[in-house]
Amino acid sequence: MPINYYIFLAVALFSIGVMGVLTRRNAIIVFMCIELMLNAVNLLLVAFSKMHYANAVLVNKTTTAGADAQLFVFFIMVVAAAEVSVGLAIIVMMYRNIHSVDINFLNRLKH
Amino acid sequence: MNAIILSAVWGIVMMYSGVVLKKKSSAKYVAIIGIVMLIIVNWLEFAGLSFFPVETKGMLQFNSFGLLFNTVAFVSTLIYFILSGADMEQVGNNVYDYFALIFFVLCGVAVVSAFQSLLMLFIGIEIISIPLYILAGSDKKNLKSNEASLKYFLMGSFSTGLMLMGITLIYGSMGSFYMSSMNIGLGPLSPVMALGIVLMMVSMAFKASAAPFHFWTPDVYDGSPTVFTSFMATIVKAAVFIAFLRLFENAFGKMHGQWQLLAAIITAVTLIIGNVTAVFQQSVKRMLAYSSIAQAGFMMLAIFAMNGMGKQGLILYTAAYSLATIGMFAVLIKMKDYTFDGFNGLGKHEPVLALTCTIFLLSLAGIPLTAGFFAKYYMLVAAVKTGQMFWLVITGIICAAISVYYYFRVIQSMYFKESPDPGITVSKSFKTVLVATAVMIILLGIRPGLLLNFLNV
Amino acid sequence: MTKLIYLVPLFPLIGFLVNGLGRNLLSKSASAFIGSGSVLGSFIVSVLIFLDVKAPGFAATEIKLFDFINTAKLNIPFSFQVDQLSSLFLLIITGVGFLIHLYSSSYMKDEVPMHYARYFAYLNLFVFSMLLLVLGANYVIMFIGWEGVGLCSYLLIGYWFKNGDYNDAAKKAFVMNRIGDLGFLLAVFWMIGQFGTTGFTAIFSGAANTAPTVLTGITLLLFVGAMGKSAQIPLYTWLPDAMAGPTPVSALIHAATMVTAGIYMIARSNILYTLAPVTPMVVAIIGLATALLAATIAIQQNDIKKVLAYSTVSQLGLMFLGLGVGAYTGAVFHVMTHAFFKALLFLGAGSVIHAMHHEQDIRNMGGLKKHLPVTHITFLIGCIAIAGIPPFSGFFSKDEMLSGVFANSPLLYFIAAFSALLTAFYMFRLYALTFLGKFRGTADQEHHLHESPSLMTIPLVILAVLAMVAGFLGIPELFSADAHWLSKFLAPVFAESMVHLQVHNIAHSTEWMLMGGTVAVILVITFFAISKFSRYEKSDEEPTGFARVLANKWYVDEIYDALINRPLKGFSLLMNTVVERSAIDGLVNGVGRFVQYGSRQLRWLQSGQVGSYILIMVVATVVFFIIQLFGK
Amino acid sequence: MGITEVLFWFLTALAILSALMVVFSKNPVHSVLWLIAVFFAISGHYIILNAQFLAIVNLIVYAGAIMVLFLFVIMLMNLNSDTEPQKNRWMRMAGVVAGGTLMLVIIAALKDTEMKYQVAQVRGGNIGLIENLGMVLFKDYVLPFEISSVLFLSAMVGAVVIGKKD
Amino acid sequence: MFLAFDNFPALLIWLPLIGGLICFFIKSQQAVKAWSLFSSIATLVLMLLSLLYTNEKHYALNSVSYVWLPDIGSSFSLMLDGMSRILCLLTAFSFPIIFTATYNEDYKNANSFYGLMLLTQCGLMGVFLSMDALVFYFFWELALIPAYFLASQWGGEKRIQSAFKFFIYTFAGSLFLLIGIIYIYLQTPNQSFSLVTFYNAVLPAKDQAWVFWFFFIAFAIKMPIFPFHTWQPDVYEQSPTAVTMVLSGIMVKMGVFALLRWILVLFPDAVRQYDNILIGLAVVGMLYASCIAMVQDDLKRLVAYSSIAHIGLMAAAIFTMNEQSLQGVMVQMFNHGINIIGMWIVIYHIEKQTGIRKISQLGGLAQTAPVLAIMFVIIALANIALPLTNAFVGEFMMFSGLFKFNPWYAAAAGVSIILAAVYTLNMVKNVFYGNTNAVTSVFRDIRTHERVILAVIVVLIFLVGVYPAPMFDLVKVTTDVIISRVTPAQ
Repeated sequence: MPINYYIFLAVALFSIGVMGVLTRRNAIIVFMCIELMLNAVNLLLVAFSKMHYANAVLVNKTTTAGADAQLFVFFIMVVAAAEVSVGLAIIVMMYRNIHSVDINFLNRLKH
Repeated sequence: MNAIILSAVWGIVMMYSGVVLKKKSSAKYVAIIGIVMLIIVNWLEFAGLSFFPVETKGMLQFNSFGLLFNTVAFVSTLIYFILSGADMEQVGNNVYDYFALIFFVLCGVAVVSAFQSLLMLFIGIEIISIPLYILAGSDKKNLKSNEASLKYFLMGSFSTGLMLMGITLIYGSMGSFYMSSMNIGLGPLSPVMALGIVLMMVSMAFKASAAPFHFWTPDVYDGSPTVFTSFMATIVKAAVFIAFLRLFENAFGKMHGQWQLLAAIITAVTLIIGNVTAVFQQSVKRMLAYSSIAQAGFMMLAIFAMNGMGKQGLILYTAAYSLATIGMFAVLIKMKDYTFDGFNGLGKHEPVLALTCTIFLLSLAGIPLTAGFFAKYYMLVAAVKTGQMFWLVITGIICAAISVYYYFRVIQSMYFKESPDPGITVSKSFKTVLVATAVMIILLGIRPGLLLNFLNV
Repeated sequence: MTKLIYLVPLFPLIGFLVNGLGRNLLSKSASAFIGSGSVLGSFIVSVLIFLDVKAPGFAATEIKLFDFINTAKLNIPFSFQVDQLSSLFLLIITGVGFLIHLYSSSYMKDEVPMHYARYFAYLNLFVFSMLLLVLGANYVIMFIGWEGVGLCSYLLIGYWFKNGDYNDAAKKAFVMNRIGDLGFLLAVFWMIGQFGTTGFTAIFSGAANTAPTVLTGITLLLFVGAMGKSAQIPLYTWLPDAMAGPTPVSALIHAATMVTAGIYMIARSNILYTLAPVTPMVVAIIGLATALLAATIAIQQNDIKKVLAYSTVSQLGLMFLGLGVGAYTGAVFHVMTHAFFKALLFLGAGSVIHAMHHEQDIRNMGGLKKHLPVTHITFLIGCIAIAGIPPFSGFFSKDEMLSGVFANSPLLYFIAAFSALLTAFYMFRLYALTFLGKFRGTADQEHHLHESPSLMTIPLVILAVLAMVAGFLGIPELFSADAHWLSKFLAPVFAESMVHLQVHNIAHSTEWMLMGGTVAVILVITFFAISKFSRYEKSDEEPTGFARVLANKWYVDEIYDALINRPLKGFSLLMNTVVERSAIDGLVNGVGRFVQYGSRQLRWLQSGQVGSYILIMVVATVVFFIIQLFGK
Repeated sequence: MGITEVLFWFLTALAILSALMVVFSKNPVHSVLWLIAVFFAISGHYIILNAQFLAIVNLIVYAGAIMVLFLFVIMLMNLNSDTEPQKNRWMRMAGVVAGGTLMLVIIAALKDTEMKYQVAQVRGGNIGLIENLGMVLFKDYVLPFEISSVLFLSAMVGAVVIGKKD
Repeated sequence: MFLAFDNFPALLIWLPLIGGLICFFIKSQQAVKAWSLFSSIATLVLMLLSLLYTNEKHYALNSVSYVWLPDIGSSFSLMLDGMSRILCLLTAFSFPIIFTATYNEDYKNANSFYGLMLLTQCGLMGVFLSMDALVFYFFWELALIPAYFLASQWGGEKRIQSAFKFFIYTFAGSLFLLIGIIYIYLQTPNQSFSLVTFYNAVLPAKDQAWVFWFFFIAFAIKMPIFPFHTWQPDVYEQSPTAVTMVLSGIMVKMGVFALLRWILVLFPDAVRQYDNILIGLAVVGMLYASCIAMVQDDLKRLVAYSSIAHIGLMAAAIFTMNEQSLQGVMVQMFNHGINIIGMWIVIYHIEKQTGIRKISQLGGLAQTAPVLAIMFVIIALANIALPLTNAFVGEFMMFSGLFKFNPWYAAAAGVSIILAAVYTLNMVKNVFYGNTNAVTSVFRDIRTHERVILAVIVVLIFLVGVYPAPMFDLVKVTTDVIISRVTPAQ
């Protein structure tokens, strides 16, 4: 597959994630959109990984080029998981206090 | 490596000592022991004695720059613990956990001051960020704290997304995460690489609270419990700048000309927004938040200039800025009223506090004989030395003049306005450490070499 | 003896210091003694020096005391010039000065000791400054004296400092003098630039090799200085106002000495003026205009001192006319005779005022002849002298100047002669109103009329004698060939100029005719004035028509006020309130306010909404992309 | 067009459609479900790219663990479309425009790059296999692996600190 | 650098510094007054002593250079040359005068007041002595900070705002200076801040032009030159008079001094390029300030504006860059300091007793306080440069230089000396002459120590006025150095 396809797909997903972050007020959905952005990144990384592998393997049959990107994806997932645990804890804490997950509801800090 | 491991271990020690030691007030002492050890082992590594011969596979590299910064960060943390450690007990029941989280952050600090691979940068930044989300929200019943935490978290995650996109694009272009393998060529950038660099710059600017990605800063600093604001605004921010510099020097240093304009724009906008907005603030805490943005603008000059002068200056700047801001926050925590008027008459009732505060503020404003002067001096020299974009230097000095306005408002309140005794009680040791900090600032202001001579660049 | 020249100014300086510092300790007689004695000391030294100078074979010498300003490129020594001109002036200053000191010791006796001592301190300081002025061997030292006399004039006019008007008069005198001084100063700078020095000798010897335009500039600027000091148009208005000071002061400063400083200066710089193409004409015309203007004003004045003041202005104008036409000796001669008779007139007026209990309006006087016999006689002598009636001194000096004028331009001569006629008219008007007719004052005043004490009358008598005989120092060629002593005495000073001046000799017959004609007309006018004003009756009628214009001094003060003072003040107020506060400071504060405004506006960006924060971040990122990718 | 292409386009369409639905569904629960669909689509892509390990991990970690967590939280809070807060129209418009511009700019920038003719290898290449990745992970990437434990630890502590009732 | 106790320049800095720091620890008001007076007199004695060691044989005693920041090429080097001698003498002389003149004033927190005063003195000395740009900048700021505190903490009602404006204004200016210094520093071949290296740094004309303006702004604000002067009247009005004396007597000389020490020798081409603008500005400022002074009713503001006019003349004279005016300026810096301090002492005394500074509300003081009146008149006359007073020689030389540069400037500037006479005499008239009123009729004359102080000033006025030659000798070498620098190479 031409790498451009993957780039466009990932960028599209990433932008949709950004759009979601910008248009939604529900903290959980916003957070989910961020996860969507991360997934777009992951996809692109894997695609790049295979691209570089494809280039490298022409020279060296036993190359591990590209493995690093896939491991990076792995780490991203790790971090995402950790972030989710903290993030959801924060959202739940907020919900306990104000019974809402509206990000605009808490608006004391400004100017 | 010493510091990374010890700080992680000591984080765990803190957690468990919470179980063993029931008294809240003991936490501070355990933490102080830890940080002192951290300083020592870091120093030993500086001296060439590494306890853990871990093969990093080129992921980390401990050079004098990073280690010196670690020292600055750890010493600042020590002062922070002594001055404000006890105030953490006010925030909630989990004081041991707070300390543990701070040690984890320090682990992250040590990682980002030594990273050689974008992966380590990413992990390090996340290790720093995640505990901070929690610390920001640690005052659970306080809606402001909640809000700060949520905002910080959402925006932080978003910027992580941007950073990952940047890393991915860079990887796509370069096929590696190692900085050493990117720093090539002077020719025009490929669009992929260019976008990657922009995204890296945006996300680092976000973490460093540089405008226009700074919006979380005032709200989060204002909403978080003041003790943690102090930590976030100083050591963490300094570490982010070190990472910023490290990244752009080692990874993109040879393409300096390609992104210098963007760095200049960010610097200028940060300076203007930080300084100008701080002028109108009514709360000292919020003013300090904006001031941290303003100071970030000056530190950005080092990124913009990207030369030896800027590098040395950044270390000095972080030291000067951290010490002064920690001191300011330590005093601020003791105040009952965070507005400017809350400081009225402090010069009369608490002369030592007022005097040290004055020194901190003078340092922040960059008045000679304080470390802040040389910090700014190095930044300006670095910027002038580039010989380009002189308007940025002019913006810098105009903003430095504006900054005097809001820093001196505090001094005015303390010395020239009257108010009944606010009844602040501070211990002798608090004052002693405060004075010691002030003395350090002045010593650095007379001889910046005391710090910079350790840097063998 | 010339080596001791420094003693001449030193004595009054010591007198000033002792009287000034010890004014609370000294008794009145002690102050008077110190004050007068110091001037007497100077006078004696002056006489000795004069004898030295008069001796044949004397050459002008410069005596250096110390370095005043000594830089690599400019050296101004504090040095004195001893020659014929300065020694003559020394005599006049110390001599007349001494008499006036003597007179003052009686005239001011009503003052409390402290102020009495202050008065003498000022007088001494004045004499000191005046001596510096005439002794200075360069223009800077001359300038020191020049400003010094201005200062003393200021101090003495405002001597009665409680009175606001007197202070205003003092201030006016000082400021007007300062305007002139600026001209003087600029001339000095020009000379420094041109000659690299301010010393007389060097400058005068270099004058011949200097571009005429430069000389014109320098001399005109110097003349501006003279206008201020010697009360010439347009800077003369301070002198009549200066009559606010004690009368002996008027006699000393505003008649005999200080106001002649301008004459001295031009006489001293005669070679510059001779060589400058335009200046002499300017000097002559301004002098003549001043003479005429002041004379017309004097006709309608009723204050005894004001009349004398305008008369002084007028006489000074004549002297400048003389200088302008190159009659340097004549001008200096007139300075000397004028010093005698004008001091005499002022002191006489002082005596009258003294007797009248500080009444100065001549309409309230009359018939004082019998009450004040000595004053009357001496005053009359003064009037005759000033009117130019032979054989009194004024005749000789004035005649010498006027014949010089005639030689230069008959037209100027006739105008000058006209003003000389006016002099006779107003002087005898003054005389008649004061001494003749019947007393028009209050009964109380009449009761107290008395002749002044001898300390006052003795100077009057001495001066009267001098006023009568001084003219014989300068007997014109007409009467006796080679009898002009003064001319011979001063010849070395003006020798250089005489080479350059084309002296037109007038035929003796013409001279006789002019002289005779003038004297005859003067006599007629004198008798007319006496006869008219000895029958004067007091009336409340305000003068009308032209007389009113004259009575109001041609409205010059009002014109100055409207043209200079008020616009300047208005301008300043405008600057203070509008430009300073609103424009400049407003700009400075505006910057501050702009920052504050910016702060208030910028903080709206901080809306508190995560959504908008992220939106801005995204937009900024997009913008950065665009800059990075397409910006170059 | 071979099966790979068909699959590719199908998964692409699915991913984008589902992603849009995540953003635009009113009901949070639906959003979660659509997001899971996205994850499945992405996992499909991984499989096409022969990144088997990641495909599985993606499903387990994301679709399995994380999304279930989300679902729990949403259900715990009893969020549905009625309680869903709505941004005002201008803000939403601005969000869409900004996101769209971002995409356009990136695509405009990247459509004509030097890697235009490069391909990502599909259906082949063995680096995505667990064996190979494991070798690299535990040989070269052991340090980040260890350090990420600190991250987990702090997340754990944090979650406890935040979640625990005082 | 701390061991530099073996020569004059170092001692002149350390003595006030130590004296000032000790002040902070003295609790009793009387003791702190006595101590600060003693300390300042010690400095004066030291300064006078140093005047005995002026020839080249004593070079080592009058210059010092200690390693400070070798990495960035800055050394702590100080030197007492002719010009700095004049100004250090002024500084050393003024402080005892000020302390004595205001000895009866009771300040709240007297120890900080006197401590800050002495710290200001230290900063001023440093500015005048430093031969290293960074050291110079340090002291430049260090003189400002205590002055700011002094002006804000003690003084009139609006003191906080006015002092703050002053501070920000001058600080902003000095930041430009810093950039200028940094720029030149980077052009020096061996990256050094030393003045000598700066002299030798070759700046292209284009750079000179803008770096010059950077330096100029800083100094212009400090002096202040029209139109950067608006902070000054407010600060002078609001500050306690002792502080005003320091500000107007010495601190404004920092700017003048800096023009001579730095601008002329570093940017002769730029000065030559802009001389008409600069001198024009200065002359306009003189006239402008004189006009405004004429309509002031407040004594302090009047003197403030008169000071602006005088400083304008100095600035104009400096930019003519000829020998006469430079020498005039150097001498005049001292004279102006002495005179204006004398003016302030008198005004201080009037305000202290009556609480009034409005000229229109005073009058007749000559009757109740003749000694004060005489002193004041002498000082006022010196202020308008009457011959035989000190200011005359300075102004004479300056005008002479200005005339040499362009007669029209001299003439225009000369108008301001006429205006100076107008407002000064107005002030004298309305304050001292005329009749007394309810307030002024109970005025008491000055006491012995005040008489002595004013007498010292008056004696100095005449001493320098009559025999200024030693002053000119003192500054001769410095002038030659500057002139040789600014004269374009043939």
